Amino acid sequence: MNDFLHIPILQVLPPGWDLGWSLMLIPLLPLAGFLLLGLFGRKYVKNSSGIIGTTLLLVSTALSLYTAYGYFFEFGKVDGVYQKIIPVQFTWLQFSPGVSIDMGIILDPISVMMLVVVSFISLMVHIYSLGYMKGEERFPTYYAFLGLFTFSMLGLVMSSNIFQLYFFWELVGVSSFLLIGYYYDRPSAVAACKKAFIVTRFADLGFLIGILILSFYAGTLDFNTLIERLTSASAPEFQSAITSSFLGVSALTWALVLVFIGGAGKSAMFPLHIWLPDAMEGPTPVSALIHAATMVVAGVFLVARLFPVFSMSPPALDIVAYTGIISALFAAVIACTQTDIKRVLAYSTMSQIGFMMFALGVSGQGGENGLGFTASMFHLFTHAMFKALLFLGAGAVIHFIHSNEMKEMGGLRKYLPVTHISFLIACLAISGVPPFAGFFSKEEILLAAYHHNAGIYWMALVTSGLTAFYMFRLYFRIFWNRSAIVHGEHHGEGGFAMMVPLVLLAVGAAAAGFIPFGNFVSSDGKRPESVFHLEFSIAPVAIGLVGIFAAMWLYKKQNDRAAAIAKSLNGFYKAAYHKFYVDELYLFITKKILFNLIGRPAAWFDKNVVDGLVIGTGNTTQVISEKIKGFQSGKVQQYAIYFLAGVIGLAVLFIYVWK
Amino acid sequence: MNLTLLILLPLLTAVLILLMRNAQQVKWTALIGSTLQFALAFVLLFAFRNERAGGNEAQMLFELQYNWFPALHISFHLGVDGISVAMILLTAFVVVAGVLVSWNVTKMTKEFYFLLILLSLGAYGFFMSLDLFILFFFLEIAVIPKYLLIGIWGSGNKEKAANKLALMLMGGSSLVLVGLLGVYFGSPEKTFDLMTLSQLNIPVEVQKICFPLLFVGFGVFTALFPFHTWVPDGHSSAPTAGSMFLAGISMKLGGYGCLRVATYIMPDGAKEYADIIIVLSTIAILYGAFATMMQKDLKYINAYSSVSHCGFVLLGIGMLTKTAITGAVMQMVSHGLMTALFFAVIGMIYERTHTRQVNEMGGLLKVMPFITTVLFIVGLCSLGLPGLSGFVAEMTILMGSWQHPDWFHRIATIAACMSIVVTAVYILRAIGQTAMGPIKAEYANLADAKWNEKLAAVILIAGIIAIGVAPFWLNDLVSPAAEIIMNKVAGK
Amino acid sequence: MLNDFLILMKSELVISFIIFLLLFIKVGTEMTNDRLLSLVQFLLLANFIAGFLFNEAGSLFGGAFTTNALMAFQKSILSLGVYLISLLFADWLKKSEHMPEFFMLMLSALLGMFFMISSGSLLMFFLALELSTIPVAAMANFDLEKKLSSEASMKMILSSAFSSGILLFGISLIYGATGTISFTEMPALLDGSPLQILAFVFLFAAFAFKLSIVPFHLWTADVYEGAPIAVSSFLSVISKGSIAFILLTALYKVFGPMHAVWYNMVMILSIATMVVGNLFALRQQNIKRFLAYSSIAQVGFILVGISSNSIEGISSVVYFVLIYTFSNLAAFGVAGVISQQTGKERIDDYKGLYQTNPFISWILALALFSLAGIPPTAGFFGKLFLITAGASRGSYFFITVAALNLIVSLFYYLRVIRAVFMDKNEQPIEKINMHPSTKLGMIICGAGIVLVGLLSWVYDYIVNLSM
Amino acid sequence: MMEPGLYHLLFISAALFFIGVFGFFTRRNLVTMLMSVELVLNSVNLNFIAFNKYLWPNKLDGLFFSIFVIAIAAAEAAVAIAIIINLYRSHHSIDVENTEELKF
Repeated sequence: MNDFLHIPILQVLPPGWDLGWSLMLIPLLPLAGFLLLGLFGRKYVKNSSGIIGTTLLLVSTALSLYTAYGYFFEFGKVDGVYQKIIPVQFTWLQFSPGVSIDMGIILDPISVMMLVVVSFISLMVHIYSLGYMKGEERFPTYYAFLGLFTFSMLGLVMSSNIFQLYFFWELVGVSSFLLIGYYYDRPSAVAACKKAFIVTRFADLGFLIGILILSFYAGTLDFNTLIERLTSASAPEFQSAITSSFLGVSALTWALVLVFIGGAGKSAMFPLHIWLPDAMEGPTPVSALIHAATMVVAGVFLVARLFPVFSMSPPALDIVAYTGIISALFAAVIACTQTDIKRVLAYSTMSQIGFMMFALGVSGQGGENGLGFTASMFHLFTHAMFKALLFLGAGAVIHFIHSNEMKEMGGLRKYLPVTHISFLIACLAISGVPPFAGFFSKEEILLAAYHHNAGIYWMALVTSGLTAFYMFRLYFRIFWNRSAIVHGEHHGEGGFAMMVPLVLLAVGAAAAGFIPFGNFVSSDGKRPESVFHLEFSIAPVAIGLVGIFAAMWLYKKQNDRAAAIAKSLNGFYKAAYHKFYVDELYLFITKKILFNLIGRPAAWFDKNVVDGLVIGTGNTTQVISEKIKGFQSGKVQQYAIYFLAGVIGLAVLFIYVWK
Repeated sequence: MNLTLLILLPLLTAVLILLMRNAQQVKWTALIGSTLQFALAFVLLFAFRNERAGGNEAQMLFELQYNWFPALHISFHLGVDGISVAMILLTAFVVVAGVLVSWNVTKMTKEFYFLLILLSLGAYGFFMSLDLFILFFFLEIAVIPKYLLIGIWGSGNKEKAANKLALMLMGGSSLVLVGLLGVYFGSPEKTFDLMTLSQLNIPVEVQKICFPLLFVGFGVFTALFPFHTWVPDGHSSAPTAGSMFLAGISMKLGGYGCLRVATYIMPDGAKEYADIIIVLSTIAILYGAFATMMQKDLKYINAYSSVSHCGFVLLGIGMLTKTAITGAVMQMVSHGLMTALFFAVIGMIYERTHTRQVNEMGGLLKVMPFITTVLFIVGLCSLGLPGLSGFVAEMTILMGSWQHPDWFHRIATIAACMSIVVTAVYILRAIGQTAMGPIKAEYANLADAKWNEKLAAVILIAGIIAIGVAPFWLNDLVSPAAEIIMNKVAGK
Repeated sequence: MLNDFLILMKSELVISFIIFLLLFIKVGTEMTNDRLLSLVQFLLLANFIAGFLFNEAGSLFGGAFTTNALMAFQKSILSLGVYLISLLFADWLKKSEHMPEFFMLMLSALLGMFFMISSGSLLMFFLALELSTIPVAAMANFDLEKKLSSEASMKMILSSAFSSGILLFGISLIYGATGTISFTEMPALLDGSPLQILAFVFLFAAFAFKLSIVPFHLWTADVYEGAPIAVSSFLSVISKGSIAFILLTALYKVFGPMHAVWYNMVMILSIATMVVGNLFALRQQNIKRFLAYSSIAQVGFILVGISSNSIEGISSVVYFVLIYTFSNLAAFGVAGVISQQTGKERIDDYKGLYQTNPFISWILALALFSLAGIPPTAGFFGKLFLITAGASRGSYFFITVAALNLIVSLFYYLRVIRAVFMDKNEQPIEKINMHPSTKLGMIICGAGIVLVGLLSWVYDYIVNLSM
Repeated sequence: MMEPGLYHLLFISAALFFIGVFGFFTRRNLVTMLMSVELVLNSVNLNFIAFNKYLWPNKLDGLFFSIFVIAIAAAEAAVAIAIIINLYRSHHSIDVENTEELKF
């Protein structure tokens, strides 16, 4: 009999680092916040609910930082290699011998890194929201949902079992659904949250089937065992997974591609990205947390988590790489045309995640080849900082202007100094201008691409140029361009609560690049020898600066150059402005095909054919009984005739026929 | 513990209800009675766990048996294994909730509660009986109360629906009857006793005739495609508690029968027809889901989605692996709780808005936060959100189905997976149009749930979450029993 | 000799005693209907109880009259039925000024049935049959001034005269073929030669006529509808029951050697009867006619049980007749009370009955559920055991048809239930005040319907008797 | 001259039987129909006697049976006539065609 209350704490940690319960507290505290505020928030602690949520998260952030310190500097490394440690694990649901969902916590470089990122960004957003969401009617609900999200995200990154990851994967999806739909009385928000959920759900279908295939061949759901079995060429599981194939593609590749589809859905990779821009309907801090820093990189994390297995299947890796680069370029182009500042940021997010993806795609396993992996994780880390910063900054602007539209804005630098500076830092960081964080991570990515695949490298280069361009287009349109029109009284930059995160994140965005990331996170846990070539980074920086100056030339002052250029490449511009009509395509498929060609006929068939048969039987019986009533004519003589007929009939039947 | 208590208690309650003077007394009697059932079910659960923990490995626990009609080898034989215990728990949950939500039934209150309790009596007896005759007896006891519940307290085109339901279910049970008699006379030893029959091996040609009879017969109860058409009409015109019992309990009678009677005593027949079952159930899953997408009436939505979800039950049974069968039972419990809750919520909304058309509602979240929150929870459960029961059950079934390496089963499984997406589509559509969006003026000042409704919802949600968060207790309960059935099928 | 005579024929003697008593009362005294009715009810009750005392097996008149425990039990079922009729239709009986005659006729018919049940030779059987038929024909005409009543009785007497002609022709052929009319000698002499089959068909047709098996059933509905409800109920329960019993003896004991022939015959006729009965019942509006067809369908089920040439066959048929007595009499009783008080006999008139008369509504519901074979009523067990017995011959087709007919029958029984419980009605039947004995009768029926099934010893008792 | 054998008698009785049946089917007058039934019964009597005389001369069952049949026939006729008279009271006719209200 399994017992819920007894959770085995595996004693793999050195004395003094017996982290079992404290590790479990990291996700459980936000969950507690969710339950507390969700059940009682509305009635009892309406106004203090923000404080409660934030404090709880503060504790778990502290715990995760403590854990990170412990892992990276004290016990994580055993003779030069970072170990995969599973301090906590218990069987949650046993399917069949060996195959079971185990709820556990895994400590390895990426999970610990994600632990820090998630809890830190989430904390920032919590604090920020204290100011930003003040006076909202559903304030407690908001913090409850934030807690739920943080819980599921932390659980996701610490998962030790692929099904456990799927478990939290879905929870993350639903909490994102709830937060996008936070302003539930706006039809646009409702549409957006449904869209986000259904699209990711559709992608998760791939993930699920992928899991089924992996579990079938590996005979386990536990990450370590699974990776072990599917990476050692000698293992029988690996052999069967490689040899058995469908449509000429090996089962392993199928599984990985399907899993990747799931990841692509969450990470808004082309062509499953359509939900991300709409997701901006949610409150801006939420966009910062979920749709910029943490949840959307879950796909990257998933690939990284299974990376050793991916590295056994080059085709799968190529798909990852090309999906990544295409999304990056595609999104960057669209971003240049959007006028809703949050949508611009959304597309830039998509583009940056594209960078991370193809970085993984071009990476190899271990040593020098592992550069892409490290780079991708590094970029994930830095991107979390500056993209969160950008969104929070945008939030401050929106808070000030009460609009998302660029044309409402301009010349805000004197009204919002802090926001202005931090926003500028973030822009520089994302454009890869040294010495800001983005520079270092992007360099590594480009380097990895350069070594692996020239085509991808050049596309990436163009993309980074575009990145610089649209970011500074955004920057100048908001803070320069024209003198601000500020109608009526305005409440400065929002309170202290909103400033603190901006500053902290600005520091992060500026300085995070100097972390020797490779020492900590690498594909095989070993420390790779440093791979930093200054001469290589000239081209990227140059193209970045070109982008920046182009933006300045077009947007620093009010002028019609931009409009003129837009007109000159009219068709392409319109297409880009309409996001290349992908949404319309999806709409066509769902509405026309799914509903009209499948749903409606099914309903009709059920109503008329299947049910019709049932009704028909009843009616036929009635009709027959009506038809045969003449049999009972009321004439006693006819009765007698039937009588005799019966007698004779029986006699004949049994004497002559039925011997 | 003595299993007859679970039959005597409802009986006593029913009699007391008939003796009561006024509606108030009736309600409280019913509530107390059903609460006692609830308690009793938990007593049973813990007694069962203790026995097992104490190393009692007997297949059936708490057996009791006395000859009822010795001339026909009919004995009143009760006993429970993990599956039965799970189903009994489910029944207890649904009964209490059903009694609570129908608190403000004013028309013929006494008769209403009498019939409800009678229904629960039938369900308990069915899940405990180890003799095919009394199994059939209890199965049919549960039919007529439904007819009356729908016909008297129902809404819409109730007479037609009630008739259709009663006749189709009776049709099902008459097939069951023929199948039972076939088994009785076909088996080497004339007996209705389930345990004995499971020991004897029934000749294959008999199984080939009787298995389909029994399976289809029970299948009608659990909405086996294409015998599911009573489901939408019946559910939509039944009173709230009626729908809850119908979908929550009586559809499970069928699934239980398919598993315990058809599959268990006739494994060869099961193997013979497994592929057909899989095809039908896969059709039901997808087809039900797509049909749901088109519905506008909340009750129809839930009814068709029940067709789809019960398809999972039959799929799990048809897959004939231990995991899948465990999943099927879990799905029965999960779907029972979930759909009962769903109907309860629909009832609450209907009482306030007086419409069930989703496109006539909107923004109810503003005025009735509790009810809509429950609606969210049940919706998410129905689309298989982790942490709620639906996820556990469906994943178990899928994992079990995937254990077959051949393409036929693979395709069926993938098709079943797809339904999860479609489910998301229609559930979100329903929730979005009902709870979210701008609120209509006429709904602007509706009241939220009352104590009884809250209590009912909380009870059912507790069940759902208990399974969703800690599925292993249910798994430990069910999978040994499922293993026994599978061993029989595997011929061990 | 005299002792045997007194013991073995005691029930017949009791009945004849009551008949003569009534005769004397009629001619001699001026007793009011009320007291007379209660007296008769008492006597019938006494007769019913006496049916269980000092039963011995034996035979008289050189085997022409035989009796044993089973036959005694069958007789007591019939006397129970008569007793219930005397209770249920008290109001109607009180009103009619010819009540003693009515009882005399009914009892002489009953006497005929007793003799028929224990008849040991075709001669005795024939006499008893006529004795049980002719008075009923007279009873059918008891509403002297009603046109329908006399039409009904005319149809009955003529058809039964015709059928007895057929019967006699069959008997004569049997006699010709075997040279005996005694049940004990006959089986040895039967070899299934065409002549015997022909004779058997003629004989069987007469049974079928009385039992209203399709296609010999056509008189049934008309007579039930035309005759007073008390008579219809007597016809549908008592006389059907008695014929079912004697048919058991005839088929199993006398024509046992020809089982191969009559099994198929019974199977065909049973299917035809169930189907036709159900199909006709679907349409009916008049409750009496409705019950007539439903009872035809029930006979179809009885045939299912009879078709199995076995102990289960006997016991299940006897058991079913017992249950059927309770159920059908309850239904007829309710119909009788209502038509007696309001003159309403259409099913549509029953709409909203539950609002005004919950008690008789529940009784009616119980009766109909029992007829439809819904648990926990006894009818469920009765039907199930019949079908079980029939299934022992292993004809899936036969059993499936029977089972499917259960659904159709459920459909039209539910029509009445729906009318009573669900349908709205502006002026439902007003509150009905019943004669206490009627109420008593209904309670007895209800109790019987519920208990006879659940108390399994009843069935065991019957099984032991039929061994 | 030959004396008539069993088969002659059986032929006659069969003829009587069918004449009776035919009459019962075709005549419209109730009393006539009753008479046709009597014909049937008489054919039966003839059968009994014939069988008794030719096949089982040492058993008297046939003879007695025919006597009883005659008696019963009388009783039956009596009741039937009474019913017909009563019918005449209400219908003012004894034509079978007028008594077809009960049907379907």
